[in-house]
Amino acid sequence: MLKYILKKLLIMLLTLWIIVTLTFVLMVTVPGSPFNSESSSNEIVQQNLERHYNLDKPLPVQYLLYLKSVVTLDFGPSIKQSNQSVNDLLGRGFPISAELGFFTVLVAVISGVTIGTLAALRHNGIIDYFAMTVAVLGISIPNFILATLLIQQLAVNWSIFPVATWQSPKHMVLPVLALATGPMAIIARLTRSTMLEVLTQDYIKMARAKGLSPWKIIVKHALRNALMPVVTILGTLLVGVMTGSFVIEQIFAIPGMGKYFVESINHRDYPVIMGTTVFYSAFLIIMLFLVDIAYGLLDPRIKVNKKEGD
Amino acid sequence: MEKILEVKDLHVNFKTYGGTVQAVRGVDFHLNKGETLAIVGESGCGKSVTVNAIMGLIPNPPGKITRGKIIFKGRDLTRLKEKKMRAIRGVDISMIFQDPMTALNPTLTIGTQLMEGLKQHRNVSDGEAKKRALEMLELVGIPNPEERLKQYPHQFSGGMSQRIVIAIALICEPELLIADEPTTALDVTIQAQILELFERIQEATGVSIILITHDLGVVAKIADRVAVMYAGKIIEIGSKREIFYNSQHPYTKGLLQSVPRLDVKENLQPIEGTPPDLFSPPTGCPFTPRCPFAMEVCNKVYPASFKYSNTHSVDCWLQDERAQKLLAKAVKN
Amino acid sequence: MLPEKNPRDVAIEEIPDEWFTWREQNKEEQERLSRPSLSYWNDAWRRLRKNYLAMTGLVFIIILVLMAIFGPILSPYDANIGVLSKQYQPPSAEHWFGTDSAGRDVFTRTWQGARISLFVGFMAALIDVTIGIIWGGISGYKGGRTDNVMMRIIEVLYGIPYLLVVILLLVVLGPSLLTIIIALTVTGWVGMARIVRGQVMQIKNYEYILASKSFGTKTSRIIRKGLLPNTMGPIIVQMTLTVPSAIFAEAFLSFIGLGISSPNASWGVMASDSLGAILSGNWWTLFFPAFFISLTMFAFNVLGDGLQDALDPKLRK
Amino acid sequence: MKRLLLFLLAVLTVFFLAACTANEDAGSDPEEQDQAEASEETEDEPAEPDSDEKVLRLNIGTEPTSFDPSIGFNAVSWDPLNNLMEGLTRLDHEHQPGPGVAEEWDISEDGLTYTFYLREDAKWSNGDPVLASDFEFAWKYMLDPETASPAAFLAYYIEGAEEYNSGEGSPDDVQVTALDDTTLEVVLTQPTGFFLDLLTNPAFFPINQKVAEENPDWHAEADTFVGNGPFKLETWNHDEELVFVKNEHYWDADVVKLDKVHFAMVNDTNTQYQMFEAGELDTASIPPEMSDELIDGDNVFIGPAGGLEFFRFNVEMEPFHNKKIRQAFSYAINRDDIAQYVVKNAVEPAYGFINPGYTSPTGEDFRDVNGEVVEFNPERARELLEEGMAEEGYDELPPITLSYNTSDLNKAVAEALHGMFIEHLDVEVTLENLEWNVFLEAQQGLELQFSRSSFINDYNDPINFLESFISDSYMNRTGFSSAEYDELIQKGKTEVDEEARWEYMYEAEKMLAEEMIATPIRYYNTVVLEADGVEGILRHPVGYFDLKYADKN
Amino acid sequence: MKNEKILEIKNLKKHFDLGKNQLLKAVDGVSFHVNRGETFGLVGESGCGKSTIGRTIIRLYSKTAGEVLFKGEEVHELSEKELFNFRKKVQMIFQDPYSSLNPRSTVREIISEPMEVHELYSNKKEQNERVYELLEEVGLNRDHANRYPHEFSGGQRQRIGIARALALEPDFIIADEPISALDVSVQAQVVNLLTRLQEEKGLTYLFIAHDLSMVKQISDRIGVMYLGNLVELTDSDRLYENPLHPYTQALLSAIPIPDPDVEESRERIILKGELPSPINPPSGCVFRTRCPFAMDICKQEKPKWREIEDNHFVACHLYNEQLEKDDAREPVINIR
Repeated sequence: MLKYILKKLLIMLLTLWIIVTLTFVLMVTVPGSPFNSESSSNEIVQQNLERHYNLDKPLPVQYLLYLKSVVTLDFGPSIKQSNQSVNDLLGRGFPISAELGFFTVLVAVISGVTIGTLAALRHNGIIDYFAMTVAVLGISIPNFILATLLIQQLAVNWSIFPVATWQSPKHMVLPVLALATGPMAIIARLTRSTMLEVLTQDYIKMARAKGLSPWKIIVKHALRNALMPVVTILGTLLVGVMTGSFVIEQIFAIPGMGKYFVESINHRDYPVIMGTTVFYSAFLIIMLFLVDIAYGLLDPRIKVNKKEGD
Repeated sequence: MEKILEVKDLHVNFKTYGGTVQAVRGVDFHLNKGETLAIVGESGCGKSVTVNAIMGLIPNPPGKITRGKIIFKGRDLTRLKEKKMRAIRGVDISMIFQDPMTALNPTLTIGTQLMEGLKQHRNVSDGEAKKRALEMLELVGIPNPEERLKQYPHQFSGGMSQRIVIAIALICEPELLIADEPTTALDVTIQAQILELFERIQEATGVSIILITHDLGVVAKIADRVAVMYAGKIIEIGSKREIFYNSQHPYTKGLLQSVPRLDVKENLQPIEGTPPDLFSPPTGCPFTPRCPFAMEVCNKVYPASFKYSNTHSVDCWLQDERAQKLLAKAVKN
Repeated sequence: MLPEKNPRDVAIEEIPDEWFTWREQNKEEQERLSRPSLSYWNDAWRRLRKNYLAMTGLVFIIILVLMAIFGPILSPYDANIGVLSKQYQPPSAEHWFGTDSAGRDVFTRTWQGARISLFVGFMAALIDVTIGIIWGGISGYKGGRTDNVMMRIIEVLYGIPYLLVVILLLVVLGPSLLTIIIALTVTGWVGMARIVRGQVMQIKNYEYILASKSFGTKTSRIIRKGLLPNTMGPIIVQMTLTVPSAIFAEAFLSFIGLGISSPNASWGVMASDSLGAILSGNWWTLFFPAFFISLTMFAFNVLGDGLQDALDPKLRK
Repeated sequence: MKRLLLFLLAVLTVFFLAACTANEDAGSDPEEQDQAEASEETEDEPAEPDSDEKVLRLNIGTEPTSFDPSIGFNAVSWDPLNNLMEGLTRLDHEHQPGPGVAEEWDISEDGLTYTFYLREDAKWSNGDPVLASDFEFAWKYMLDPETASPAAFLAYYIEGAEEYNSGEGSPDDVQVTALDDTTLEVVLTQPTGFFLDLLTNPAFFPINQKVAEENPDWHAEADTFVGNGPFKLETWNHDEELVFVKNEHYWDADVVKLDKVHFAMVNDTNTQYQMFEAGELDTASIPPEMSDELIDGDNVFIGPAGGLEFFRFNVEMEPFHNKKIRQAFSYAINRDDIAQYVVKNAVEPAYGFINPGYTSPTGEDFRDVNGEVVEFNPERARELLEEGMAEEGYDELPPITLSYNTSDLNKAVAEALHGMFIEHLDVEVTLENLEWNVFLEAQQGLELQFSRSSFINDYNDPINFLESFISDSYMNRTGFSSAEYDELIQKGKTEVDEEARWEYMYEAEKMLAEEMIATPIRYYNTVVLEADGVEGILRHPVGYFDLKYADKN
Repeated sequence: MKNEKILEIKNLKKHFDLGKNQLLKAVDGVSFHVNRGETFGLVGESGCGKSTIGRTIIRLYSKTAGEVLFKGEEVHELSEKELFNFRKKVQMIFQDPYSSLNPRSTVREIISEPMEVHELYSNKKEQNERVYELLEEVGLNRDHANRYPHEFSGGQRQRIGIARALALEPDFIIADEPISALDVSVQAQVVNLLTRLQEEKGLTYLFIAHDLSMVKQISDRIGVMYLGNLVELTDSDRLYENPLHPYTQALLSAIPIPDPDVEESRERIILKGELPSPINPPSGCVFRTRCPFAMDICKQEKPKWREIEDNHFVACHLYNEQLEKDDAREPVINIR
């Protein structure tokens, strides 16, 4: 187990390093400078700025400095918002994005699993058709359209929820809903198909042969096994949710990390781009890793050192 | 002798992509208290479907019991509500499956799986349940039961798993145990262990057993009576000796002759051809195309059931007087 | 020996005596195959055809593709040129889908957009499949150390948040049809490679592959005849899911301003440009592109589901 | 099949529901509201007892870059800063520089020396008096090359400023001197008529020297921020919200009616409008698609914004090195259509470079005097193109790329132009959108052939714009270089006789149009939806919005 | 003729490296030979390595140690070309009739594949004729050629597999559990077919199976395997009449005989415990953990492969003459 974790950890670091380097390479190749402002023409000022942000150094040095900032987790000040450090931005934005992500995944998993299970239990029945219609619908509508629709209907026309911003639980409903619909649909479909498969397994038959109630069979025997594949996609799902939140955060004016990422790219705010990218990737990679471990813990059959594909 | 179970004219259909499969097409038999009835037949002949129907475990859809009665202790199981049926499953009738490795839920400890049936049906405390579970494990011959309770199925070998499955089936002391090919997935040396266990258990508990198998050796060893199934029907049923030494149906005879014996070296006489598929079962005797004694009538009308003795009956036109004459003539020539 | 009972309605006595004559044993009858002969693809197609939902999806896809090809030709208008004074006209006989903010014909533009969106989708899927099959095939077939190294690379790529890279790449390369496709496939093939590898690993141990090997078949023939045809099922299913997700991702990129360059527009660009229609009531400007994105997603997803069922070897009996 | 029908039904319902309801609401709102708005209400009736606080909820789109007056060089920072702080002068209701912290001032005869007399009761929000030395400190801080202030160039009119900022001079040589606590003397390099205007820019706001020396990051958070304006900063949830409260230490605090101002940071046009509709914001901008329905409503504020959208030709690149071809393109642009159908929101099409609103010494508007210097004339355009092509010997025009910085509106304008060039010139231009920073760098590097530009006036004088096209200007970006033009501008800056100076400027604009260095599209304006009861928000054509007199009932 | 050794295996070892320092000793030192024209049966329970031997002989796996001599030539040292020719002479029949036929190919394609690989026929027509001939030879008809494997029953598929194996007219066929997946009534069909073909074509079979009763019916000689080792080898009749190794004895006794009277009168040795893992096999004699007669020496020393009587080999310390002399043959009660 320990060896496995170490190995995974190594891969994680490698992935991270590649992302870090890739980001750096992309950044230096990207056209445009962070200091371009229509009015500043002064060479000295320009130079001062570049010196301040170490942009006057040769590229390898910049790269090393950048690696150092990654290792020390100190990305320095933002160029655009000069009195804010990247760490400040991350410290503010991440908890909000994480909150949004967490609720989204929570809603998506709970509703997705419920819908998927119901559909599987009423295979080819009305509930199944209805649930799967909802599911296909969920993955069919781009979330930026859904978000705007939700605001118009539920916030503007019916005044049930506030339009935007991130203040109270009530504010969270619409963005979470907009963001969770897609993942929910995916989970519902996945749960349904694995559930259908699990339900044909011998141990389910065995449980029925014991005279257990359907409820017990579903909850105790079927669900847990049916959820295994759901667990495996949780990592990827989270990645999807977090990146999907770029759009949702903009529409709902949520001050999360996604917003910083998109804005920093537009502004060529190097420290912020690198900071957000590295932090983002690190977070997601760690989540993938944790999902991996969780899966190993959940399924007693999987000794985590088991060779893949054997 | 007390009849514990009676199956009458059972029909089961399955709807599939290709059409409707008539998996069981009118099966009659009964089971006496304390005896072991073996149902033998080739794969796809409907023997598993029959016992699943008894357990009320036919998945619906696609399967459906279209006709017939299953009378267990005076009640027709086919008419019972699911809830009532649940009270019978695991308590009065238990079942053992072919592959012990898939019959156990991989994510639950065997302790949980052992005790849950008991907890469901009997009002017992956790301590009592555990005590009973330990007893059962000991009964089926699992060493270190205390430790084993906490382990997961993948930590057990096939033979051990099958013992656990047996323990689970017996924990509520059922009157009827249905064993669906319980040793097919096991090696012979392990099979021998399990068969011995069956004998011991029957002796200890007096449970009636329906044993499904295709291994005539196993039948010879532990069955009291034998039912031979072919294409969704029981074509011959009788006591073990009647079937092995005085079989009347050409299929049964063929089967016995095609099986190699360890103790004698002889030429095997296979049954030629392939069993019919049950999408469109023939109207006549399904064995007709493969039967060396087929007559025109066989292809046209399904044979009547002839009672050969009190315990022995057979579905074959050869039993008809007219066929007997024909046979006699053939022998003369 | 009296019959106990007669299961048939025919009484034994009624059966004519002449039926009691020997019947010739027939080899043909013994080896009779009652099923019709069908190849795997025939069989899958037959099963797919019975799945009305999937067939509807397929029909929609065909219609969409046909309309993408012929739609713009059907219309007298140019997709990119409009008459400003005729902006925001609701659907009418003249403009079937109305006109947009620049007075362009939404019908023409929708099908012009279909070309782009579908092209992005199909190209992304095609590239994914190509790289995926090669990478996954080699990794799975070779096994051992090669597989190990190739899988580690995949694992590393898998960890890279895909949209992050896509966005960075697009910013660097500048949005164009080509770069969008490159960006979408740069890590997109990983999923396909994994599937192919899994399939190949499984199938290469099947006895028919061993059989081929045992009589000296060359590796290339084994891969071509033995492995690939048998991995196609899941690959096709995966493809049907890649196409819509690429179209979706392109729409997403359009929203954050990284769509293809103006005045050309994909559905995604059209939809994100017209989001204000939800407020203003010029519903047709948003509805048509959004509807066709959704329809495409729907069609491919149900077709994918249907294919999954139809191509699943487990269901073959 | 059942599933499919359900699906289609659901999609259709959702869309139609949304679309229809949106339509109704949007269409009917303005009409319903107009009667309700009675301006008298505000004066007569005291504030209702249950709403004893007057809270205005505004949206500034994004997080201000910085509240350090020297650093926050953009509108998002200026708008809030203008209400948190005050410079020596402040724009009044007539958009003219009036007294701010300076109660009065003297200007020397030669127009070079300004002496400002600060009011005694000018206080910082922490109670400290605002001292002349705070201004000296602030300005020298801005000019310090280490500060790297993007606004520093604005102060180059001050003697010694440019040298210090370029790293060649010393702070002591900058001619800003606090003579005593309330007197500040500034010496300019040349007479600058608009210097008082210039001082209203937040870059010239004072900094509380005591606070700033103690904590260089005083401006970063609400609890350390010290201002001297009508409001003080109560909370600053970065990227989320700003809350201002009335500053009781402000010298003119009696005039300030609002108790609180909330600034949301919503960057999505649709969302902020939806928030306005839902009553979560008191003002909003109009999404372009809604313009036709909303623009005539009574709750819409429309005012000039002192700016121009135009397109630059790169005279160093084919085919725009040819004047006639440049002119042809300009003649092919239907500016009326762009204003009416593309940009909407009641913008004025631009037939000149200088927006209306500059009053000449003779009392006339600059625009009226100089008339329309460009026009839409498709026939003329075609002729000119043919002539130009003949001159260059083209059979076919070299490929032309029109570049713009990424934005929905810019894209819409570019698409409209694309259509017009096809229609009137039969030329298909390629459109290219670039990220702002990339765009700017490319434009400055003369890498773009035909590119969008905008100009927002920094101060109230036509020379501000015209100056852009002198040979070595950082703002030129066309490759255009003309000694004649340079001379005109030089005279337009230094001529002491105002009437003569204006003549030079008229001349310069005509020359720009004749040479067709750039072609104007439209003038900027400000269009804001205001909720019932919101009034008194001061929006200057050039400058930053002022909540000092704002009120909400 | 009968005693010509067509195949000779000497001390063959095949170990699989599972990584992480785990070695699966699937075959661990096995020696036997097969005479031309005979049927050699190889039996043992699942996981004993019998299939691995088959696959190693035909070089689907490369050997770890030992020799595989086919007609005197070391198979694992053949050049590419020689190997190609060798593969023409040795064919395999596989266990699972469902997975041993490519589901995407027609029966014709399946049977003709080896012919195409070895370019036996220049034109399609001849090749097709040969396919029909083979189909008829295994009791199917030519109409079946255009059908797909999934349309056939298990027994029919296995016959297609046999037809494929016959396509190259081999001398030697390795039948790897050809009947264990089939129904009882069908098993005999396939076995009879194999016997008939052997008689007609003079084939040599290596018949691998776990079902001793069937192996005994058709084999001339039988080798019994346990956990990667051959424990006993002799004529099939002698194996039943006089099994020497305790494992063989237990195995024979565990197989139920389809005759109630015989069954009732039989005495039975029931082995305790389960098969140990081949990854970490017991030291010494691999059977000692379940052997009712295990002795101290069994733990320490691997028993030698010895010919106890003519043509009767066994690997067991019970038959160690050295020990017999030392009077150490006293069985120790197995505690497990």
